[in-house]
Amino acid sequence: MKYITTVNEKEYSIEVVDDHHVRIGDRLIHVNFEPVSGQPVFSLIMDGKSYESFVYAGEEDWQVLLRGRLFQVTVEDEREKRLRVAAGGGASEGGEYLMKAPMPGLVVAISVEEGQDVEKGQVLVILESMKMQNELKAPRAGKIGRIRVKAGESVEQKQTLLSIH
Amino acid sequence: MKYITTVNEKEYSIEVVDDHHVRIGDRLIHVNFEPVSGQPVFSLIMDGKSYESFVYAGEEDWQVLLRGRLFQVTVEDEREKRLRVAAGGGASEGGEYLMKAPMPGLVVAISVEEGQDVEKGQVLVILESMKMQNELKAPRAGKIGRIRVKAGESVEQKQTLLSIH
Amino acid sequence: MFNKVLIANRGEIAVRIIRACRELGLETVAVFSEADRNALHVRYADEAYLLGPAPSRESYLRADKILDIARKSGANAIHPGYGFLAEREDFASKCAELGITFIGPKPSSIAAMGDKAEARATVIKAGVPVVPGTEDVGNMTNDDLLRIAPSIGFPLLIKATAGGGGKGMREVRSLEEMPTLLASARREAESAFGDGNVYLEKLVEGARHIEFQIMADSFGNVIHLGERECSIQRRHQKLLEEAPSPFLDDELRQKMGDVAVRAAKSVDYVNAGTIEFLVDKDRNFFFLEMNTRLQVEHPVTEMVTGIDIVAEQLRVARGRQLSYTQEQVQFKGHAIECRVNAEDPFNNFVPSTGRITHSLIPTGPGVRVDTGVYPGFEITPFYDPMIAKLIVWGETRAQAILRMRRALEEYRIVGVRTNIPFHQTLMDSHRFMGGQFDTRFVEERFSMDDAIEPSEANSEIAAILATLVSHNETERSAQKVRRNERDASNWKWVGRWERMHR
Amino acid sequence: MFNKVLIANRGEIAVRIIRACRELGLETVAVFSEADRNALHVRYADEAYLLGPAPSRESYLRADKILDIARKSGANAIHPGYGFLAEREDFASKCAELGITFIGPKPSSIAAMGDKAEARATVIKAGVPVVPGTEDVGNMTNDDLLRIAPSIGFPLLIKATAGGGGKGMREVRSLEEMPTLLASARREAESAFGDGNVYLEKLVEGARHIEFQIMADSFGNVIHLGERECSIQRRHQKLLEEAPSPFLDDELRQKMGDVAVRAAKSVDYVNAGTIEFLVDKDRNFFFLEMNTRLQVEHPVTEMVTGIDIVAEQLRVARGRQLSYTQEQVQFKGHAIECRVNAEDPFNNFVPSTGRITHSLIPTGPGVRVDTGVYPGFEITPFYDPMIAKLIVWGETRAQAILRMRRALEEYRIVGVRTNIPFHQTLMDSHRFMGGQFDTRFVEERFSMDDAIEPSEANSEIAAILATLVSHNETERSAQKVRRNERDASNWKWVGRWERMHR
Repeated sequence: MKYITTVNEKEYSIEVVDDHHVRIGDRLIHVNFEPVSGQPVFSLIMDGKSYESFVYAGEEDWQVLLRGRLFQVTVEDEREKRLRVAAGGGASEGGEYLMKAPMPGLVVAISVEEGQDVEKGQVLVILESMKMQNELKAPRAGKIGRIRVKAGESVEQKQTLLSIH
Repeated sequence: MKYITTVNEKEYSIEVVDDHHVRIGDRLIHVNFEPVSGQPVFSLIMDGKSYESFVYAGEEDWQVLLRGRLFQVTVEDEREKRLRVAAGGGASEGGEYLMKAPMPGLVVAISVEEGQDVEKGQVLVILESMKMQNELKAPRAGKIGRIRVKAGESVEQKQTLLSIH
Repeated sequence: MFNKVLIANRGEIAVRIIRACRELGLETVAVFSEADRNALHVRYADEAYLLGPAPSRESYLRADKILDIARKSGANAIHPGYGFLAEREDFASKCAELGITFIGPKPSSIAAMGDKAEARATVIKAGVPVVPGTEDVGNMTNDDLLRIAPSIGFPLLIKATAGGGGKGMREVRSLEEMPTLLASARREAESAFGDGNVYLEKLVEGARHIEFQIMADSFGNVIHLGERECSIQRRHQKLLEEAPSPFLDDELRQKMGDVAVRAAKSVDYVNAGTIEFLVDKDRNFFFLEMNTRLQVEHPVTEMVTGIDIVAEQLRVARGRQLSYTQEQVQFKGHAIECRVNAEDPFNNFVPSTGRITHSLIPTGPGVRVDTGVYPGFEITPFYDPMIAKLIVWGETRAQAILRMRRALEEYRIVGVRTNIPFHQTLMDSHRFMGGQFDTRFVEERFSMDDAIEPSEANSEIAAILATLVSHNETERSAQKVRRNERDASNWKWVGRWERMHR
Repeated sequence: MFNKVLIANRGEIAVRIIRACRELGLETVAVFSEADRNALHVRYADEAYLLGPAPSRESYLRADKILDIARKSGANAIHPGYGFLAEREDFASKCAELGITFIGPKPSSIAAMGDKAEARATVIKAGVPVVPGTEDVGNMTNDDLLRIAPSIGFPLLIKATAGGGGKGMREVRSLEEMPTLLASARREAESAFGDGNVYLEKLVEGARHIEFQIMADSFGNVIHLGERECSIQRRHQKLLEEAPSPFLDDELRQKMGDVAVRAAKSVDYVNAGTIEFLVDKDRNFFFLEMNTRLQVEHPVTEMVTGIDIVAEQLRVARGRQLSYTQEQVQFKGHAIECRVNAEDPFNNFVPSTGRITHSLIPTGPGVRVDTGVYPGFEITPFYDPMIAKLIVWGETRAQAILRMRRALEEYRIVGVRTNIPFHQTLMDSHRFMGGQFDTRFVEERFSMDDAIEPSEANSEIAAILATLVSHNETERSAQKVRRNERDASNWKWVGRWERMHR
């Protein structure tokens, strides 16, 4: 199977040849790849070098934590890549943005009202978690849509708090 | 549910009243009992005292490892107890004894032959495991039945090595 | 003399105290919230009692329930750890009334030092230099504070009177932004300490945070165990501490140590405490506050002195003399502590919660880990995000950094994100290696991206790793589909059966 | 000067050496058998190469393959750890031929000390007292040995010439039983070392096993780092070591230390080594053998001296002088090491294999764990059963024992049985606490049953625990049956369908 893998805008053409070989560009490399203890931790021995890494599935990409550095990696097979290029490649920038709670916690305050115009970086919600107050800021300018939580309410991780149009 | 539980020939009458109470003899005790991390390790808070213990299922009993001491415990409900008492209680002493490998390893030597009379404590098999040679001895006197392995052979844990009649 | 100690705390510090008690043959009583039934401190203690629901205010801050449990269990001493009730004069007094030994200073010392404004006044009298700021005792209104602020000068700090750990602290650059910041500081202080009072202090720029560990017994002996360098902070939260400070020489150490001892004596201090100083670029030092309790970062002092501070706390609380004179305190080598927090350093340090599914703790020579978590334990949003302290010792600072590097690389915690990569990046930073940093370093002159440019080779390896994981995942789900097809055969069979019988 | 080290070993010692290399900035190359693909030393090293199938003879004993890998990877030094190739003169010579630094003594020293009979002859010349025994060099036939035995006198010991760790050792009480024991000793020695040669030694009764750690550089400097007490043994396998020995006073320590240095000098020793002595009740001491390598129990010496022995090995091998003179070696406090073996102390110490499903490592002040295993790792029957070393330090022996007790109680390893309960029982034994033991203590005067009688209360708790587990198990399987009933509903539905269409 052939993949186009992208790290920091650099593309790698990687073919998984069999269980113990990958071809990257035109180099054929011996790999010995094992998950550790059934966790999202992987041990890779490649041409004798030993690496260990966390590999997490993100929503659209993979997060690879290697030697203290985080790499955002997208992996597409050739068909996926063609489809995306044909579609024009643009992720929708304009539509509605749903602000979700990044962690479970207690809504301490909501600093905006429905219909209010906000600027990028403006504080919208204060969420208390682990005894720290966290300011959730607008990722872009827009108008506040529906606010779905009240101050004093407990929220779960990923629960939608409000929307920005 | 009521149980007769035996430790070192001492019998305890224990009733599991509900999730948080047991009655032992005529004392009603508050218990808070939790497995730890899905392992055969259990945390018990009983009348405020905190205990932690390994509890392993043996073939006929439970092995409880508590503060460095091992307790062999049998637990029977009242029906089981009546049945066992009715049956005369005697575990078969006379029949065939199957010597099984206590661990995986390599059979280094078999010191007896089929049909040979052996005494209790006589070395029957030498099994090498973890670079140690382990002598497996006759648990009682008898005559060697079939020998099912050969020197030089690798065996799995609990694999039958030979029988004594 | 007490023989059973109730530990009014949770997490790593509760475990730390239980260990010290056990090593001295003292019985231990744990208390726990509903979220902590399976916490390590509950598992390790001789006794354990439920306090109440998860929120601290309904559990670990419930002094009444804790004192009830002490009475019920026969605990005749209470160790408060840090945070929660550790610096509450009323709690220490209540213990005294009930004949329970509070393992810490006298209530009067807590009161004197706990109110930061009063503390300043007290040590000034003892000739200890302080940072300029509000000299008045607590309860100042916003109007008072806004009026006084210009005379102190900007930038300044709003600090919680009952505070500690950066909670309820705000930096103010101008009078205009002050009202909003006052409100949020009071709100945070109220939530963290149940006390919304604040005061003002001049912000010493380019300063280092250096603190001295104090030990005192009830015979009037007061010694210090040297300093800790705590300038590596983010949002006024310490992230890394080391001993000794790379900034002090023996002369300044002795001078500051003497002042620290004097400050402690000014409030008749007993037991362990910490005098925090700010030290400016020109080596002027100012008293900041005294923490009248065991400090999170006490292990770095233990590593360089060989003194078990918690054991010494227990001995002193039992009425013994200090085991050491000032001359007997010897320093050897260098120690560093990294606070491992459940927070994502690649996503603005947002707290991370969840169940720990796996962990691998670095071990070996010169490495110590103090933690209260283990695989299977759930990190909840109710408490502090610090889940472990990784402490190393080396013969020199350079060796300690190298050892910390290898220990951080070995450490695996799976299930929550941690700030371990932050510490790894810090260890690679030339300014940190050179000891050139102040309390603003992390926020202003450090970034997760800038330490060492990710090499081309590493990014290729990341690409290969992600590709292999993605490939295996696709293969596995393909197999699942095939298995489901087989599972669906019952229904196919039903279909066939139907046709057969039609 | 080398910069890349191949570690020709596995398990905790390979991990220990990798750590030391990393802390000195040296690159590391691991080798592994098919059973060890996921072992910690493979995960922690910079590079890793497969040696072959699981049995040692096809992997870790394959000197040829290891040297190939050194060449291929560019490793210009090899650390052999202990066991496997550590005391093979031919391997050390081969390294020298290939220009690879062997991190250990010269081949000639290994040869002189490795052949136990030659070693005796050598040290006798240097005026070192030895245990009476066969003076002749190896290759003695059974007939020779049977002839000589009576002149040494019974009881005596058969020992493997290439030996170590009690393998190939047998105790002989009479001439009659000697032929059988000779055969089994030779068989075990052949299997463990590839060399079936044995020799005889008088059995010193009531003796203690006390050894001295030696460090020597290539400039002729030889020092000792004090002694280790290793009398707690079972079947000639050490189970627990401590430093210092409760049996020595300063005078005897200095005398034995001097003799140990002299013994090392007699073979021009370089790098780390250990001189083992037997000490009888009257404090006479006899040279037993020299281990020309890093010792399993080196951490107790590290804990009391603060010296990192493996780092010092690496420095000396890089041609540096020793970092310490004899006068600079200072001893502080007391350290104890318990070897944690995968074996069942309640079932005649039979080895236990299986996958480790969970572990909780004791941590905190003064505790160190050296291990190569982790949850998810499989303990196979191919290698030594030692899976971890638990080491503690205390200011006094009593404090170290108390600390060891709490650490043992905290330690959880699930998936294999371990001898932790043995160590717990030992820590409770009055003879151990009193320091009153010799090498026969564990086998002859200690039992898992006799330390402290299990209290009535504990046996009631065990009864309740077993009852609750059994009850919950029964409940759960009842629920499973009910769930299966629901799962069967598809088939009920098929039946209904059939009836409907009939």
